[in-house]
Amino acid sequence: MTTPETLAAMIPDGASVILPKGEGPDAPVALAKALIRRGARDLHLITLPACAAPVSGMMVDMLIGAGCVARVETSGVSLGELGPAPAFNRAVTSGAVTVTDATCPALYAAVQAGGKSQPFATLRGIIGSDLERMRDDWVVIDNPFQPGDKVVALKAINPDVAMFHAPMADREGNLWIGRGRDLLYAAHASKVVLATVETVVDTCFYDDDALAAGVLPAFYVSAIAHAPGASLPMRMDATVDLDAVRAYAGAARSEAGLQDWLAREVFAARSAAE
Amino acid sequence: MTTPETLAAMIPDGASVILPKGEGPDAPVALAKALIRRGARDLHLITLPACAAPVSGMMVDMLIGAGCVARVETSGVSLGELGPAPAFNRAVTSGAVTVTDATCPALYAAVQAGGKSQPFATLRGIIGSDLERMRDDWVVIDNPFQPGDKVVALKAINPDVAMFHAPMADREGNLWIGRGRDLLYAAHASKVVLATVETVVDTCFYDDDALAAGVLPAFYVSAIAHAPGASLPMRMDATVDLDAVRAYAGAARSEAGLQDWLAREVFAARSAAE
Amino acid sequence: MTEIRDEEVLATAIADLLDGARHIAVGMASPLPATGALLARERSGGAMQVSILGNAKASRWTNGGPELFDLAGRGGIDGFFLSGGQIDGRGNINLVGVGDYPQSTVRWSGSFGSAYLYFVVPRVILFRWEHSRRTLVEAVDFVSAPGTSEPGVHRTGGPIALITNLCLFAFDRDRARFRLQSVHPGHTLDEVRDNTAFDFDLPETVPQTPLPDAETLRAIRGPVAERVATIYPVFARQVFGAAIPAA
Amino acid sequence: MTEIRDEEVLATAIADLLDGARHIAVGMASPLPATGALLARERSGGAMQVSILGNAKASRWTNGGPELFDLAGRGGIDGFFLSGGQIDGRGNINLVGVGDYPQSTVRWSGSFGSAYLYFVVPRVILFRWEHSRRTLVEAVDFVSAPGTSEPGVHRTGGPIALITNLCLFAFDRDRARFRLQSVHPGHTLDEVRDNTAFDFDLPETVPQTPLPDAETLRAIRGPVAERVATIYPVFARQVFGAAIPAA
Repeated sequence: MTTPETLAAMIPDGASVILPKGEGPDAPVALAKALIRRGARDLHLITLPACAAPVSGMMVDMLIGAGCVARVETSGVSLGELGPAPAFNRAVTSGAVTVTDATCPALYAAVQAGGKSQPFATLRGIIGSDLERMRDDWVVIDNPFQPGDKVVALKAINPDVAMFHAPMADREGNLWIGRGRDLLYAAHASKVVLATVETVVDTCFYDDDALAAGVLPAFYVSAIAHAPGASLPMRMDATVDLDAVRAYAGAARSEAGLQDWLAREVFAARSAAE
Repeated sequence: MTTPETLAAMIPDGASVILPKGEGPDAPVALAKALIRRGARDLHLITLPACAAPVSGMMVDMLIGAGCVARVETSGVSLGELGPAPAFNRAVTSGAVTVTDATCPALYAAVQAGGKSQPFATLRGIIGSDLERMRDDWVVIDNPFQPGDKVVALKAINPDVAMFHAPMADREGNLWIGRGRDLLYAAHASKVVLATVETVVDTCFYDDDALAAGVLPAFYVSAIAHAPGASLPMRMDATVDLDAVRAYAGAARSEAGLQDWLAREVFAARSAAE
Repeated sequence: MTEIRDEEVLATAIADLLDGARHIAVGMASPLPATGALLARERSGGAMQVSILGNAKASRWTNGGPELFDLAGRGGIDGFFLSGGQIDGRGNINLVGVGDYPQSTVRWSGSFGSAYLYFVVPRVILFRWEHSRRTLVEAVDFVSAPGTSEPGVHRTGGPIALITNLCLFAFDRDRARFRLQSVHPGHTLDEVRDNTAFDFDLPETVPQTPLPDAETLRAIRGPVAERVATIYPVFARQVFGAAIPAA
Repeated sequence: MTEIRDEEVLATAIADLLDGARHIAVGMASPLPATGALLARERSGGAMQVSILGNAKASRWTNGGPELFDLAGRGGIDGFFLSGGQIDGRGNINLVGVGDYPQSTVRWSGSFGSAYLYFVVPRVILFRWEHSRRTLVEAVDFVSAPGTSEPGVHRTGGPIALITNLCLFAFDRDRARFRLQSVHPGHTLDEVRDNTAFDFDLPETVPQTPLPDAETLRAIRGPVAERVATIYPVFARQVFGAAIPAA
């Protein structure tokens, strides 16, 4: 067990980092803040498949606003019901960040192919969209069993790092993720897997058949930080402190406001806690 | 909720039927016996990926011995530690049953492609084996992102029927399968999903986050029979009455012995129970 | 009976379009489509499955995010809703941005699952509340997902209708064109014409979008409102007001 | 110290071959390979992961049967064991049958995961107790999995050794040939020659397979035997006898 700061130090500049979609309390907000504090640069974010919930979108947006990000591969970034992600939209329209637009099932398929170490996945759909026209890592091929039947081959994705927040770790370092199996797909595909956890229990999940079904085994996990509240402003019951996200959204509407917010909520908050 | 007999009536002659590997108590033995009693013919069995545990192997073997099977696609059929599957081996060497030899990850990949409704899956390995040479539903293609890099394309598998035994159903017809996720892959790929269950509970699995992680949702399941002991001679704690399997293996060494066994253990046993 | 609200008319139109479906999925933050889908479910006597994405309690997935797409690919999702920052007369939708991609002048959040679900879900309902020449354009700036496909492209799904705050269009897949089906109460054909930048077909007479009958209203304001309130409490209080107990 | 059993010699040889591995998988019904792997784990101070397939309690998979293969494909499984009804001098294995496929005169159970794991697991140990001209053949009748591959075929794994009741062979991938590495105590080079139908390389002098040292024996008969007994009770009682409490 370690701290978010130590996890952040394990993510080099330029790394590709896959992030969960944040429908449940899996967005690693505290770790993102530690990355900002350590001054990470040129990250290539991959959202699995989108960060378009208020908290996951805010996490991506603050990383972009802090200048940590060179590229985002995504099916969608927004603050969900609270509207657009201000720094993301600014950075994309200015060209400061390159966006590689995807569609959800293509990201899932490419990450699942990565987890299987197959060179590519195939997918129906997509053909005739501008998404397909813009990418050279998606190509249309023939179904070898039915010539003339077109299918899209998607190059596999193997991120350098998967990072997320999980509800529990046990004494052996297994993570309980429940129905949140996107975390498992991200972990299977990634070279390094870093997790913050809400709780650490002194048992072994495999001793309980019900818990065992929702486990990501320890041998996939590179390092764990026990960091309660690391997905805030999303709470562990999946409710969100929307006022905190609204405060971020308001501040982030201007570049100056965003920098103030980072100084206050990321840099000063940490100093105060120390 | 219905009975194994009713489930067996839902499986037409000639159907392709996918079976679980039986490492846990998931082999639908009672349903296989009901199929034998209804005189099923020309079934195309697909093992996911093998039936090579004592009970799952015995189940496949008795279906073959009873003349229900035309074809078996498999990575392995045996009685596990109790040795070869007698009727399977006889039927294959005589040509009475056609065997389509596979390898475990290829069956998984093809069934997972079926569950995703993609036309084919790709897999490394296999190239240069006689398995690959013997099959026209596996073809070697080029990785479109690296010409000269060969990969095997495997035609997707969508069985007509998935059948298995599960520990529990809830009042909404959701099945709890725990870590037995092969059942989920089989169900996702199949047109009809038939399950016997050990227990029926009057709750909803989704009300408990731990249980929810191990559920196959009701909307994949066509029909359920409440049939305690339907995976015997494997018990729900995954122990096996090996004497029962040994008795089968001994009888099945000869065609006559096998027919006696079927008369006694499949046909008469049912009449006695009625 | 109190005055019938626009939302109730639209939910009824949506439910009509979903009649007979087995499984409907509704995207995140789509309270009005969800209301329509839950009304259709109520009418089915609960037989219809409605999966609200992004809400663990209102969905039954146990195989992660891919499961929706896998099931849809197999024909297991009968209905879905899509929207667009721009929608054009050929049914193409744009969820990415305005201007020259990738450096759009206006950027939206992204294409989400549209480039797949539009191909494989038989009844996709396009839902765009704001009916204007800015949203209903002649040709989208970026095709997140095309309305129709060339022969040889696997396509078992696509748009069946477009619902706005003014009217309901039906989509003709063979001709890749919208046809005005009805205008909502309180609005006119001229309004629709003035605010639509694409060309569309017209019936000889343009009917009004039907009002929900008494039974439908009872369902909407009763069990449907109650269910909607557990998922979209703010929306529910806005639309159904005092009928909904505070959370 | 009591007499050293053949199984203990072989388990030690196996553990030596697995030294430094992170994750070993052992197939179903393989008690002796499992003993060797668990000895290697004991020597690693528990750092090595050993997954016994077909035994839910001795494995940690949570993504079903594909997970082993997925992990192996990524280089995450360092060692595995394969056998064969026939094994030939080029390292090809046959798990399918004798004679003209598909109508074999003798049929075995099938190829299981061999046609994949042989390609991607760096240290595959071939284990075949019966050392005879029937099992170690010149050329297999059916290639379940080839010992080596042509250039252009993705191959990060393959055989490193073949262990029988008589001896230990090392496999030379570049030359696709076995080389005799040692003969087990109580057996001779002539015995090996007489019972092997394929040609193999010989060192100038053929050493005896080393006996386990005292520390290794203590590990085997202590914690390893205890763990083996929970998975293979019959085998454990046979080999370790009274040391193992009845289940």
